[in-house]
Amino acid sequence: MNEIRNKIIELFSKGEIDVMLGYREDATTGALKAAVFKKDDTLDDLVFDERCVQNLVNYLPTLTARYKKIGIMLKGCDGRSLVTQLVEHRINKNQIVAFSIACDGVKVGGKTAEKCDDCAVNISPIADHAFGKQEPKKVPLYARVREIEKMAPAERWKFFSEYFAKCERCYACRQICPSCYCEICIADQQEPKWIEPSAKLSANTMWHLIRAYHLAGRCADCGECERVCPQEIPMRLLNNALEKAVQEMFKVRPGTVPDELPPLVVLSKDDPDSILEGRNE
Amino acid sequence: MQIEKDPKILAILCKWCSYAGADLAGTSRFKYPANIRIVQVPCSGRVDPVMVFRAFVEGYDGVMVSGCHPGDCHYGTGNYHARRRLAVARRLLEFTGVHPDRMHFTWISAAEGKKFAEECAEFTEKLRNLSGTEKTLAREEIAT
Amino acid sequence: MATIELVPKPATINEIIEESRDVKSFVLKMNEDRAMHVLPGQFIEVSVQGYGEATFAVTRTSKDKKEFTISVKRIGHLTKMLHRCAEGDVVGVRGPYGNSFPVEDWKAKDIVIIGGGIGLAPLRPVIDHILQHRKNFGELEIIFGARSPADILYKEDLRGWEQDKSIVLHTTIDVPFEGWNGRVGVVPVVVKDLAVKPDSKIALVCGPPIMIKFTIAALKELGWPDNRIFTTLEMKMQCGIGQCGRCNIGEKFICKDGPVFSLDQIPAHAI
Amino acid sequence: MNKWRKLKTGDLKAYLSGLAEKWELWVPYFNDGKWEFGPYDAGRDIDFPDSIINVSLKQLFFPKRRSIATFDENSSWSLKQVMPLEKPRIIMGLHPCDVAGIKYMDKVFLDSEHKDVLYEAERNRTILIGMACGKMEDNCHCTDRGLSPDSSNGMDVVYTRTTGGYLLQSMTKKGEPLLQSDRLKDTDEKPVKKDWRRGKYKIASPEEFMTMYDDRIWHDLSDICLTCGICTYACPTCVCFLVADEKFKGKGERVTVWDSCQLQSYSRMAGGHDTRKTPASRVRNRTLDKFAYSHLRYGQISCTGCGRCVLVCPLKRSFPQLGATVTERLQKKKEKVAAGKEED
Repeated sequence: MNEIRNKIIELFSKGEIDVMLGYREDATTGALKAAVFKKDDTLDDLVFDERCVQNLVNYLPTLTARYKKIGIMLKGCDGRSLVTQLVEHRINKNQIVAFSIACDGVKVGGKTAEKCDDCAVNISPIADHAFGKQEPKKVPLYARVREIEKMAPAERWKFFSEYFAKCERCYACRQICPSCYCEICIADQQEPKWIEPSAKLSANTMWHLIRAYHLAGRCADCGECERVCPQEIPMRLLNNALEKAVQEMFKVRPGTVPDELPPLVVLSKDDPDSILEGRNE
Repeated sequence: MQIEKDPKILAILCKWCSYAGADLAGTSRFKYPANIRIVQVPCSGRVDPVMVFRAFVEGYDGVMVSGCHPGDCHYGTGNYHARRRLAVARRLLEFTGVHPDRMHFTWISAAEGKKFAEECAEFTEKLRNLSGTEKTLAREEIAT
Repeated sequence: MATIELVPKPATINEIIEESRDVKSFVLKMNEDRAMHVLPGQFIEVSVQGYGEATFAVTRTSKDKKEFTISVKRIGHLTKMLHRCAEGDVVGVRGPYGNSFPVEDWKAKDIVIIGGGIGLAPLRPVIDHILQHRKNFGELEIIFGARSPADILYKEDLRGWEQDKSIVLHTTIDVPFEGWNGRVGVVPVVVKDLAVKPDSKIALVCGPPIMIKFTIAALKELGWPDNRIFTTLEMKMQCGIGQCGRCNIGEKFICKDGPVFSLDQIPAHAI
Repeated sequence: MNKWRKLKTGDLKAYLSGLAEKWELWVPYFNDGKWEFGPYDAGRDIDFPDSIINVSLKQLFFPKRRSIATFDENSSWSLKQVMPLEKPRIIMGLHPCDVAGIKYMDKVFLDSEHKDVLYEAERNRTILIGMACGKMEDNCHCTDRGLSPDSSNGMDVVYTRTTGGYLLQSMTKKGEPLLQSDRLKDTDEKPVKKDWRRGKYKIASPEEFMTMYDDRIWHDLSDICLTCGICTYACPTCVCFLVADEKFKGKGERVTVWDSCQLQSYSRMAGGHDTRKTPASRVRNRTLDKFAYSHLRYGQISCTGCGRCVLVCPLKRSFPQLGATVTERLQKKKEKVAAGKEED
């Protein structure tokens, strides 16, 4: 940790960063919260351990408006998330100083987060300053998605519809996601009203389908949407299913290759027509 | 002709090719089931998967989207975008529980009236022996 | 059986008046044939079945209080549906809600009414009230601003007010248009040019939020005290009965404690 | 004051089944790590949470989606209002902070010129059996909001755990018939009075909070808040709602739906004008509503100190802590003014 602190102090003194986006342990509540460290703040309560779950990339657009140079601490999945934001020109790289810190899994509610079980990218693809080395885990990707794919369609619908029915439409999944940044979200549009405002099964189904679809090929699998959901709806399942589909069809894993355009933005003349028939196994 | 039992199909057809194909099927007296509701869009690239999701949530038994063959889209690249979008939308719908046979994405040119009629009949057949096995994305009845 | 206040009652559109290219006035009458006692400044909630509900100030009521008029500018989802309605269609109405302009305490006072575009709609009932009890009030000065000649509302009323000797009328448009030889300039500027002196007058201001903000600033520059500047705020309202919490300015609800406020009743930061 | 009556743990099931015959009984259940309320089912084992649970009881009185009228889509006007429910029911296992939340909702929906008839029907048909808390969770601070974990105001019957069973006491006429069951024995055993932790989240008076409107602190406080709606949906006194029409296959319904002042679409108007565009203005609006506006409107601040908003906040941004931080800043500003220095 001190190695990181010294680097931050060094960059502050050289004026290479105006603020540092990291995690701080709240003195009174003991909870670990995202925090913006300014030049003369003490860095003793700056923390990086398995409690640092939140993806900080979502704060960058507002901070880049207020400050010129921002340092940010990045786990592997956060780094992927930063790549997606850069390639979509939401922030520009020369305002960002990326601290890539090797991460060996974070804890949610006391146990290791699911996303860390099948994490194959434990350091950020973009790093101005790297700490700790990459330990590539040979991990079977999308294990839970394959389980669900084995079920019959009616079973899958029963599985998902029970969760969709519980959704309260508090939109925490939208607010926490760095890639969900539309000025007027489709859920707030009146004309045409694709999604009705009330929290019932049909409107919730529309919301979750559209949220997952709009992130297809853009989601960096930081898992925040599933973590923040008060009803514990398995949104990562939907995101991973689409990430697996995009991987199989267009050989792209979002956020792993800097400057690689999201697949649904580009077009290619030689996509096989067979992709229109779906998985049909 | 008893519509209620037949599966309800929404067909979103691109104006330049598939809609013209459907017209041709009509004018040359090819028979195809009447329970198909056709929506005309300027190009298959205009088809936003939100429409497909909403169709299933509203209770359609099947959704068919058809545009010009890749390469001769009136606007050049509309169907290339559509191919990617509909492929991803299909994987999402299948994953959440819509039976694969309920979606039919195809290319039909303005000259292929016969092909349009055949594909609609075949699609209806597939849906008919499907109905009852499971519900589409159920939209609960509103309690009166 | 107790009635649910949020459920509107049916009312028929008796007449539709094209006021301008995007504003129509609808003359409504309740189907269950009861009088609607609406005070100047009060509003009602009008719904189109299947599309929702919105807030509209009542801009005129008939002598027998059975018919009441609202002016609707086509700007959103619900107003577009209203503009598609024809005469004889049925819409939902509930209300009237909110307080009203305290016309009773303005006896013998001089009144200045400043309206911007559709903002003249909630002020017109005050003008009607003054004209019906003309001798109870002093001078009446009306400043009405519109974006362009095509956006001028209530053309016959304006003609009537022009001929009325006891009214000083100023009509202005924001930017010059050929074929318009009247006054040109946005309302706040016009108020400054006319240098409307406060002495013991009452000012009423209503219009788009930006117009209210700068007109009030102009009046303050001319020395108007807060307690003699009145405005009616029509922020986003939903229930109209002070329960849905949406239209709050600080601790006040616009639908229950307003929509008419004198400036000293509203926290300064709100405007 | 009525006497306390004792119910042995062994007789709990029989007593509840007795109640369930005449009333629709709602009790708390613990499944997969969370407490939820559900209709009584003799098959499942019954236990009561000693302290705060995630779900506030707002849903049972003011559902997140409540139909107020139905209509036929093809007619031009056929809105017919919905009949309020009348079936008598009991809700058992509420805690003092939940009941305080319901009392605040009474002020919003019942102490108004246009009473909310549906809400009133739900309140009239419900008998509240409240449970005194056994312990205070670390976010609990009802003692700082003029309440206490063993207060019983607003409850029809209060009960608390004791050795070998439960002590029950009826507080209102509505609650009396519930204690007639022969499973209960009179006892002069009294629940032991505990002194509860105080002073964790002290807040200033509503009038002082109002002076903080233009303070710069709101930007710093809101910089890590992502303004989702979780804290408002979990809060027992947040009852903002929107009204919407929904149609399906010719049948339409006008519904009231929960809404949250934290979401961007809450105060966005047709034509694009938005009175609370920035997250700071939304965080300020909710904080002042809880600690100041509610007092000026209804004479009672609308925070019952349950701490549920801290439980559900994904960023662990503690709302009561935010109230305390604003109060500290108020103190500092007062000292500065008192010491004659100019405010920063």
